[in-house]
Amino acid sequence: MNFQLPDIGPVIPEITLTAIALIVLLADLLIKKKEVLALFSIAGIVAVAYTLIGSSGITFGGMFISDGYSTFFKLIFFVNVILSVLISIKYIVIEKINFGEYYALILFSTIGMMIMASAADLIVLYLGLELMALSTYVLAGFIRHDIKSNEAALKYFLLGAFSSAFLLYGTSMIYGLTGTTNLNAIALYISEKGLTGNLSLLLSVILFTVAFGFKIAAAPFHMWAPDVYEGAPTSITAFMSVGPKAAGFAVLGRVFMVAFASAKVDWAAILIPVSILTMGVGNIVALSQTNIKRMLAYSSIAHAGYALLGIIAANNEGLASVMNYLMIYAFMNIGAFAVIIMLRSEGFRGEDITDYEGLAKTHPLSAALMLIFMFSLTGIPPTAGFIGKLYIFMSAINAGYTWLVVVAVIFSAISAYFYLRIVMYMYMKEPKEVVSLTTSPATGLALIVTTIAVLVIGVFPSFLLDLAKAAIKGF
Amino acid sequence: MVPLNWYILLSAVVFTIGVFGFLSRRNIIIMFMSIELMLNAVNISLISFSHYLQDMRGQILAFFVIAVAASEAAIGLAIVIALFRNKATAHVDDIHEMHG
Amino acid sequence: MEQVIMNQLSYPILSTVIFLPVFGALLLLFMRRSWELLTKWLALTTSIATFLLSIPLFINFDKSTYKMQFVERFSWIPDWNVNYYIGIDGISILFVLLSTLIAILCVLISWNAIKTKVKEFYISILLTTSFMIGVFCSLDFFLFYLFWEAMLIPMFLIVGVWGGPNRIYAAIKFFLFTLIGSVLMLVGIIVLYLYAGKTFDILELTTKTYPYTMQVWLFWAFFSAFAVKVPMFPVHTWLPDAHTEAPTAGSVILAAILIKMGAYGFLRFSIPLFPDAATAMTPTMLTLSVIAIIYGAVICLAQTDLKRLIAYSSVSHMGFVTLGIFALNTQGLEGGILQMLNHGVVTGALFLSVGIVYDRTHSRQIADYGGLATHMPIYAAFFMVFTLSAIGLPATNGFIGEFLIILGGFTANKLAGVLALTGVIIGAGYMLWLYQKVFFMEVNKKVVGLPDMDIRETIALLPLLFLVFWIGVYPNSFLSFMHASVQHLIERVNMPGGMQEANIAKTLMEVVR
Amino acid sequence: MKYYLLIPFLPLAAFLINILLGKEALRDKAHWPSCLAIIGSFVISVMTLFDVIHGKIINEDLYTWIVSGNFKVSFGFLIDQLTAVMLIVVTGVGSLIHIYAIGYMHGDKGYYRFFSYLSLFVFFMLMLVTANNFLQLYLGWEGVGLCSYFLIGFWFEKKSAADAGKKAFIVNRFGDFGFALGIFMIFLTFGTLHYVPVFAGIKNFVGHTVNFLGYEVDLITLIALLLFCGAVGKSAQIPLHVWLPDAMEGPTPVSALIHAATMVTAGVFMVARCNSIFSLSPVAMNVVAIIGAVTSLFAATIAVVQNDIKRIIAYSTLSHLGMMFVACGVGAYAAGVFHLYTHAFFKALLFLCAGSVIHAVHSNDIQGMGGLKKYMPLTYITMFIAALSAGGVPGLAGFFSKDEIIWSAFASGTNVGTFVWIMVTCVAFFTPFYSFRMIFLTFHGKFRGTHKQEHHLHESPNVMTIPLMILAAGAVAVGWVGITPLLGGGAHFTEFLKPVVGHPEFHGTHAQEWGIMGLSTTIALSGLVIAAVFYLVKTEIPVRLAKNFSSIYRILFNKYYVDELYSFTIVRPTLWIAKNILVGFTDAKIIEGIVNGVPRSIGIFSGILRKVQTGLVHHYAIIMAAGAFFIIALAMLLR
Amino acid sequence: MISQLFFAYFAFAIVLLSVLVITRKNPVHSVLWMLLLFFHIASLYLFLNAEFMAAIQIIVYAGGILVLFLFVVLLMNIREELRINKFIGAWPTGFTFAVGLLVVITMSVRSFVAGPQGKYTVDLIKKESNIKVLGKLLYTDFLFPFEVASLILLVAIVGAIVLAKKRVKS
Repeated sequence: MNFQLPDIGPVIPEITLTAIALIVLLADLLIKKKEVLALFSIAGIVAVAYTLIGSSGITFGGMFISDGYSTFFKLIFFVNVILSVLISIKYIVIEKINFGEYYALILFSTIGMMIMASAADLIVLYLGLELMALSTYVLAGFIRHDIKSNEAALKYFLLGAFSSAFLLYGTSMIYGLTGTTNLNAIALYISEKGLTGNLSLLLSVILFTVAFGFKIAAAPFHMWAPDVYEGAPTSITAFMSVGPKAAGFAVLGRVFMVAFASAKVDWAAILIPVSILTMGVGNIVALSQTNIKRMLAYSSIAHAGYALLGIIAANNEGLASVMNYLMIYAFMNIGAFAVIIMLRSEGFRGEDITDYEGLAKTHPLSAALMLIFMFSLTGIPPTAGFIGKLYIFMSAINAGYTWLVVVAVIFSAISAYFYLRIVMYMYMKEPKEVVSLTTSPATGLALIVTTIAVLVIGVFPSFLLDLAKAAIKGF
Repeated sequence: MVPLNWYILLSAVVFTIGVFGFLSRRNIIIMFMSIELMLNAVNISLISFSHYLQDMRGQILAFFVIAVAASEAAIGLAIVIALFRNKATAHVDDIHEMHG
Repeated sequence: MEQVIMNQLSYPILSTVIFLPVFGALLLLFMRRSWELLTKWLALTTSIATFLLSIPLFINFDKSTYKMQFVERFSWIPDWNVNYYIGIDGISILFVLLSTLIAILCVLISWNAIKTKVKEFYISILLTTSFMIGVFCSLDFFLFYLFWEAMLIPMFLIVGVWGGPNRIYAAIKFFLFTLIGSVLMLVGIIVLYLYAGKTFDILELTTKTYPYTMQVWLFWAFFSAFAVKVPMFPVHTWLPDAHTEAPTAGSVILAAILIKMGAYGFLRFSIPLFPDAATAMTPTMLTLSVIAIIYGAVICLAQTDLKRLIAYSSVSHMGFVTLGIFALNTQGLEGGILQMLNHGVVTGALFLSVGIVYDRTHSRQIADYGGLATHMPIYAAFFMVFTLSAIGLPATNGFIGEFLIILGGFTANKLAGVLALTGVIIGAGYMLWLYQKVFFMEVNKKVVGLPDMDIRETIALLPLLFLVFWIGVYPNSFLSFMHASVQHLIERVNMPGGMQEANIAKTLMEVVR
Repeated sequence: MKYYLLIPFLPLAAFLINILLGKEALRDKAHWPSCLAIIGSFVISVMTLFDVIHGKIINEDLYTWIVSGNFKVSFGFLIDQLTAVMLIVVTGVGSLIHIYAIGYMHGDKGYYRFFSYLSLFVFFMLMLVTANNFLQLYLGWEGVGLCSYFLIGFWFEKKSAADAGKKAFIVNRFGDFGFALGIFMIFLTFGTLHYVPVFAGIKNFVGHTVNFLGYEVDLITLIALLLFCGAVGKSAQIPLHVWLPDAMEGPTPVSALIHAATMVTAGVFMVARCNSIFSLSPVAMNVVAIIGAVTSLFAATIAVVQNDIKRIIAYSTLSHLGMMFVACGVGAYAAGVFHLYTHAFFKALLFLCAGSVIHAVHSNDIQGMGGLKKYMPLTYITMFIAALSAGGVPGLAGFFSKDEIIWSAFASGTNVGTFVWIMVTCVAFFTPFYSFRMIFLTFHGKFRGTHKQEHHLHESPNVMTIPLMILAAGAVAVGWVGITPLLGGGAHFTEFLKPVVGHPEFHGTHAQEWGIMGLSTTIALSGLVIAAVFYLVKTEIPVRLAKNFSSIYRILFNKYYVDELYSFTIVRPTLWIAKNILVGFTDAKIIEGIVNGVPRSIGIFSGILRKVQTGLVHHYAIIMAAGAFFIIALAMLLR
Repeated sequence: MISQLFFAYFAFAIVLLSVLVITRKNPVHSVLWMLLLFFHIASLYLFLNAEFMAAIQIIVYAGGILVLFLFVVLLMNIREELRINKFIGAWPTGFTFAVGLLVVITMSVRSFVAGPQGKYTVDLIKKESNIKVLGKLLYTDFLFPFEVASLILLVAIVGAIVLAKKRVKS
């Protein structure tokens, strides 16, 4: 019997990262100072990022593809994981969850995301998704002694499992229809058998929408997000608000654009109401939030809504805009969380937005940074947020969805209110009690990176756009 | 020879029973079981497909599903236990610290 | 032949003027809270330097051509074909100068008024200045929108942080109002960009023709942004709040420059981009303008708050501006542009003046004043001059502007002219009423023994006084800047088709080259 | 050599000097710049007058003021016969009043302010008369209005003064409303605002009609009437006369200069200047004549019962201005200007005398005076002369001008002409009546004021009395330049102005002219006599009359309630609308309602929507399932 | 014919058992019913000649997962469980939508057309046993997912330990 090892070139990043994760897992037993693990993980990530170069190719019988698209998303995941780890280091000490598994799980989850981004086969996709999801469930519930954290984990887990059941059902449908799980093969079969418009195909598309919609927190599958974001450890909230969302978009983009390419019209039609609903719910409910993590949860829902426009555009430009958007979102959102995390100190949650009263007076610098992130999230130039939105809107309008964009901009104008509210609390109110910030070099570094990124991308977005364009080429 | 559609129908029914269980049972364990039901429904369809299409992927996927189901069960139950330590209830609707 | 005249000077003058304030703001960032005086002086020097640097524009400007001058152009975001593309023509130059001037006055007038977060305040002022100048210079839609929106941030802070009791409401109202307007414009811009083959180049866009329905849609999209800024009649209510609550400098910037951007937008974009739509919309626009004129004027009669009254008078005066602009004839347009300048000078001056007494009494209630002329004669004299200019007395700048505007309006539509004139009558009514209540009659105890203006305040007002008469007696030195550009604009409106081929050919030539 | 430029710019210089240095440096010497300036302008005016007499008409542009497209207007000067006359009046009478003011305003804390305003006024007035285009005319027009605003409200601590000033300005704005429209129409018609081309071109537009606000109207009539609106406002004719009596709040020299001699006559000047426009529109002419006549009689009747010495004179001014318009209305512009010219002297004199009286008594109420002639003989005599002149007693200045007006009214031969002739003839009775009522109540009988007042009654200082005497001489003599041929005069004045204003053709015989003259003279004298009887001999009659005809008396005393009428029909409604409709309703309710309502409702909606987030996993799951269900159902329906 | 009867029985049994599973008040009963259910499903797999799947269905599910469930079930207070209402208040809504889903799914699968025939015919699988084929595939074509699955299990272990171990005072 013939048995030759498949070309593992494209998978090297994943393998390396797995190795690192395992090392972290083991080293945890020996090393007392968990910061070391954090730094090691970061170094590892950087190394992995290095191995990404030239790792392009298809392997494992077309199940795993490493192309520009996946690479770009992997970059997003790396940015996400590095920044999250940076802001975690001090925080998890305060939360008394300073265990090595924390970092290991973050890395595993990242591996899951990477696999999702590279999945060219529904089986791999499913497994990657589960890998990511399971690790994230655990991370969400990592503060075992905190009921909120438990609750977050439970809700996330239950609904996550529920949604992945839908994903599986959809997968089985597709499998039944096409006799394969390979995305390209599916596409090929659908187009040559003219299955487009077949109701059961549509059904499976919708079931995928449900599953992916859950991951990217698109209404009406977003319900988990606010609770989980609020309950999970803040660092993990930051991590979740970017990573799984990006991964979700990665698979959404790949599956819909590749496998269901011929059904573009249908799934675009399905996604339009979803995106409107998402923007609406996200922005409107955010208005009446008093817990900032919760507010950012809704805001991230809203942002998923904007990003969906890029998918709806259903062309490479659209995808590029989505990728670009998610990268920017990673920076600005985690930046915001970095500030939030600084307010958390022994015996002070610092999650209520009234805790920000007069921050500009007590801590002008952090206030200024928060201001930048808030305006960036609103999408006011010259911040990165504007570039992201602009690109999305451009591609959507180019694809002929002007009216949809009008809806989007109206919502983003509404969104300005709750972002401004934070600024307003920081700058236009007098401090109630003196809030002490728990700063650390790592958090500082994270803040510097994010701020610079937000401003530089805001003014000189070219390199990012080039990157996205290049990444999407030959998709 | 049993037509394939019967299997599909069966899986659909079981799936929705699972859905119903998940949507309406308070007891957390039973919700887990409902999820397992849904997964089994999927497995049924997968395996029937793989039989009728004379292709192994279905079974392989089902195999992975079972693996994942196991892990999910483990994680889920671990979460439940962690929760139990803070709030001794088996009823999900008692758990709504966070809302709004 | 070239579309524009590149910058002939040895240095990139416009960029310098735009970014010098930013540079100053950056320096301010490194000031300690304790170094207040240094902070102030740094801010002042920066603004003065900016002004001085903008003088060469005035001198070296070639009035004989409508073309953009002092143009600088670099590729910026090649992926979107965005360029860093700035230049000024006869329409924008005056506002650049006005902005640089006003900046100085704002710094001066805030010298003692601002006591908290001093550093942040001057940073905001400087940033606002540079963004405003940027708006007037941008020849690239992306750049334009960048400045246009960015300016909201410092302005929002100025109103919200250093404003009056109801400042937060005012600030947020201002921000959201403007934002909603401008995001719709953003959509319009993108549509334009895509339709015109992915270019943000304003000049190039203004040489193309667009299908009529598209023109109308886009006209309204842009209208939503500009009308809010102007502000035109139904969307004016942010203005009284913002003006009233903002600190003096804030009100001055708002009144003098920020709300000019709306009118400027009409001139620079709405009309040349969508000439057919603009022509078709003229009746609507004239109606709105006239409503604004009369509504704003009459509503002033019922005000009890100094700043609020002046704010509403701005609504009325900007009504004149839009009236002139949409008269779409030379007198109207030039009058409109000049009136924008005048309103900047006069309303700016009025807010400065109000600020001067506000610093002394900390009251904006008209009822708290009276007989000021007895105690502050010099101040009274200054205020009188600005009042007269505001009511359009000949030999002051206000007259020239209003006269030309109404002449243009009258030419375009007699009724509009007549109604606008009634605005002038009422204008005299409320301004003199205000003046009487504040300066005449027996002295109110609250103002007994107030010191008259000091040197700093006098210096802050003098240039504006000077301008009032300069423009009033020899307006040509300003009108002459506009002639070419306005003529060009009118040609564009009247025969879009005609210019088309020529320009398309031109662009083709450039492509080939 | 543009020496004539000095005429307006000397006073301007004086103004600047005073306003800049007056407060600190000059203080009580603040009158020097102003007086020197105006006297200088007077001298130069005389020179220019001679130039003009020698046929040197000046019309040149100083510099281009405004250029905008085809609209082009310059700062320029036109000095022809009409202007020359006005220059003499303004600077001549002006100088005297300046000198008088030195005494009158002595010790006022706003001394320098007063003189700077005065100079500024003179400047604008001169700009007005020397303008060679409508816009510059408008400049002067508004400028003098402004100065009158300043000067009326000179004692601004007094609410009444401040109000009066504001009223004057705003009422004038109403007139200028029309005036400006007229200017626009002229520009639309001629494409220029310069006199010469306009007056030259106007005859090409006879019979042209234009659509104005939906009405087809005769172009020239429209222009003429619009311009006349301005005149009505400036010269305080019905219905815009209300500001002038209140304007008496200002210092008396101001009343003399602005509200008698010069500014208020600007309207007449403008109509005369635009005679070539008016003459081509019979309608407009009639309107002018009738409004003039009505105002004239209307004011005269009011004057009869007033007790404020200055108000009496103010109403008489109205009345005389009315007469001037009558003259213009019947085409006798020269007569109008002639009356303007004589009126300047005797009316200024009347005011100054009144001023001198007030200076002594510190009160305006003639009921509180009497028997002053033994305290202030000079004032008495001069005022008497002035009254005679105003009353049209033969031989004095007023007589000739008034007679010419009455005659030209009669001789115009039209119905309107006859109508206005009757009116004016009635006025001829009232004028001497109220003038002498005032004289007698003030100077004759015994003093009715308090002892404190009586204690320091005194003749005014020379600086005040000398101008009085000079003016008195004027009031007697200035008329002699215009004696009609009938009385062996050369009517030099009319002849002089002919090149500018032309001459109406009269339909009337010498006999008629004699008759008319006789009639008006007798009427005038009778008025004088009756006044004498009422207020010297049988002083109880007026009281009884007032009692018997109390209603009429009250109407007259309250000036026909015009002020009240305006206040109820215009002022209050506007304010009410402003307060209750615009602020209270449109802004607060409708617009703000939407502006705040939408966000608020979104907020409420948000509050509702967040209730959906119950925190129960089941509900979340149900919503997910529902979402899936609905999407599938939707997709199936769309199939 | 026979096979169809068999199928009919199993289908009926499976549906019935699933309903029982989710409707029992007592979790223990549910678990036991589920055990039975799994046996049925397993035997259904046998019909679809997936012996290996049938086997692991029994081993993993019945032997592993269910036991796990039982352990947890024993943590909770059954008596209280029996006392209180087993459904949430909104169960009718849930029911409606579950049924709705069933309806729309069945309606849409009516247009189902089976995919292409693969090469793993029954007798081919018969020739070398099902498990062998499966194994081959898992270690060749599906090596990657297989590895990923291993990671998942690892994460499960780690996670379970992290979450469930006694609290450490850090």
